[in-house]
Amino acid sequence: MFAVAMLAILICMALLIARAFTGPTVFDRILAINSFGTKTVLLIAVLGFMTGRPDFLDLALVYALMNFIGTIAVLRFTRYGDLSAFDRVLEAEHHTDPNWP
Amino acid sequence: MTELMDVLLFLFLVITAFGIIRMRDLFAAVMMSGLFSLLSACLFMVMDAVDVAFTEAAVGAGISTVLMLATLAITKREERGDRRRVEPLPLLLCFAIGSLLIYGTLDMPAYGDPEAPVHTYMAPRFIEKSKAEVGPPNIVTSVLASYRGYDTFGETTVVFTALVGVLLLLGGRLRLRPSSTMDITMGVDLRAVKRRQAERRQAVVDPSAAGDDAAGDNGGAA
Amino acid sequence: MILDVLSWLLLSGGAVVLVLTGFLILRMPTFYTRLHAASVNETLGPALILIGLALQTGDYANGFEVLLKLLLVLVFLLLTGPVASHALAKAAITNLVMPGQFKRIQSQEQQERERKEQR
Amino acid sequence: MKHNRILRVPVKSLVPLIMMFGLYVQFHGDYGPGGGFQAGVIFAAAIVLYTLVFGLRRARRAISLRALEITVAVGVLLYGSVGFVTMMLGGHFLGYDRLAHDPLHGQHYGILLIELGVGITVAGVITALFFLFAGRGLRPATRERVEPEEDATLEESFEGAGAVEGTP
Repeated sequence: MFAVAMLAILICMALLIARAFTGPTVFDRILAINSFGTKTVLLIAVLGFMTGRPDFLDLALVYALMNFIGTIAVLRFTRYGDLSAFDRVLEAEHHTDPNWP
Repeated sequence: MTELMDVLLFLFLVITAFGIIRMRDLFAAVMMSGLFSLLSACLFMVMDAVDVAFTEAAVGAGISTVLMLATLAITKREERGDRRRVEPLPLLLCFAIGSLLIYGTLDMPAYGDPEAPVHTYMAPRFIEKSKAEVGPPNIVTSVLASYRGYDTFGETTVVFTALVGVLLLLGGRLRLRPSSTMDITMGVDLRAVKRRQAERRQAVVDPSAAGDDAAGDNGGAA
Repeated sequence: MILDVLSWLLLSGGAVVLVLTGFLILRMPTFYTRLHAASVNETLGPALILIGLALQTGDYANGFEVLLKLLLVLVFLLLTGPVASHALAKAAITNLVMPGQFKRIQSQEQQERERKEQR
Repeated sequence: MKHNRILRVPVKSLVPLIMMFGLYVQFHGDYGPGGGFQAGVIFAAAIVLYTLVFGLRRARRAISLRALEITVAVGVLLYGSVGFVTMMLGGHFLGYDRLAHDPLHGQHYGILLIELGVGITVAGVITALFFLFAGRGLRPATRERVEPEEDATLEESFEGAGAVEGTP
């Protein structure tokens, strides 16, 4: 029963890798890699149950977290070309705020 | 099922590696290396090396991608150089060393072989005695922190030294870099955009040129 | 027994969703349609599979802890997946223009420009 | 606060949870996977996430680079001083048996302390590295504020440029 889910996850991974390589735009690649991260989370969860030792779900949580951070960083980069250039936009937005540094 | 998983994950890994080599866009290569890292973390997980998988997931997939992106903002996004030219001498050297390495792996014990030197030298002692000598149920922690405490101290110092080096190179203060890093973003020439904006502003001030400018903008955009 | 059947149904349902949306991500023609498939892939598929796994935790000694962690992973995925999809769509809309949507974005830009000039 | 409200709200609630998860990994390393290094990375990842969404300047106001330098040094010193203390108590360098009456308890305290040292060092180093690398494009805080008029158009200039760029 877990084998079915595992097989589906592996097939989905293959399809996502194909999309990540053929992706015409940058955003297709980001989309594929973001989904791939979710698939690795699922793979770890299902793998734990397949081997009968579901003790390592901390790892799944770390994967989900790191995947999210990576996606946000990549999107910041594509949008502003720099990880800190976003600050200028924020600064312009807050130029009326006296507390803004 | 486990064999199928191993084969498929290794296949994905090899495909990703070749894809990264073939890629000219460095930004895409950074993202693909994130994918590579996720895949290798999965493989560590399948091999039951949980602590290694943890480290790989934490460092490789998230933080190293972020640091690479921060570096990429300082450099260019495209790889330079002509890649169709093949240098014969480096190629020969690579093939020679690669075949030597593969020849060397033939002498290595098979994966999971109980007679392998790794499993007969120190590991049984750690497994037997660590509970009585050190305590924690996770043997990796007891080896890392207690039996190999000097090594871990050295690693911590290495991490510390890395920061000292970066502080010396990049300086503690924020540098003044007006907009040169923005110019290479997404292939958008920001200077041209700014020039156009200035023209537009000029056109608002000077209504006689407004018609021409607006027409020019629309022509460029449509 | 009932839990087993339910869990089996959820797991196979999740598997079907994953494979179908995977094919859609590969085969859909434009970026936004792919994003549509991917957001289903990131929320519905994991939700079905993780709930299916959560129904199996009764067999283990530390079942409650595992159940708690599974639910934590599920909540985290359901929180971050849509946010990431939204950020992706927003970044795509500001940076890249699809064939059918070029006019709309351009008119928005013009509107904003006019608004600023009035100000 | 008109930018990225959808991103800000979940991230704002996630950051403390991630930090707590980092502490869990730090102190649960004896019993499960994890330890000082991983915990430090996760802790730093929370700060990186905050920086990505709320801007570098705001994060640097909360955590100054000077404080990070001190933190990193404190981590390494904590590790080293544990070894020094064990030597003072008559044992080997980093021989934790002497830290308590029972050798097992001593080992426990020793491992806890040095893992804490590793965690503090790694968290500080990664945060500082990110601040330094990401801050390369930023103007210095001491200079007068940039003209708001010019900056207000920056975002739109990106959008406009994107639209021009995307023309077939």
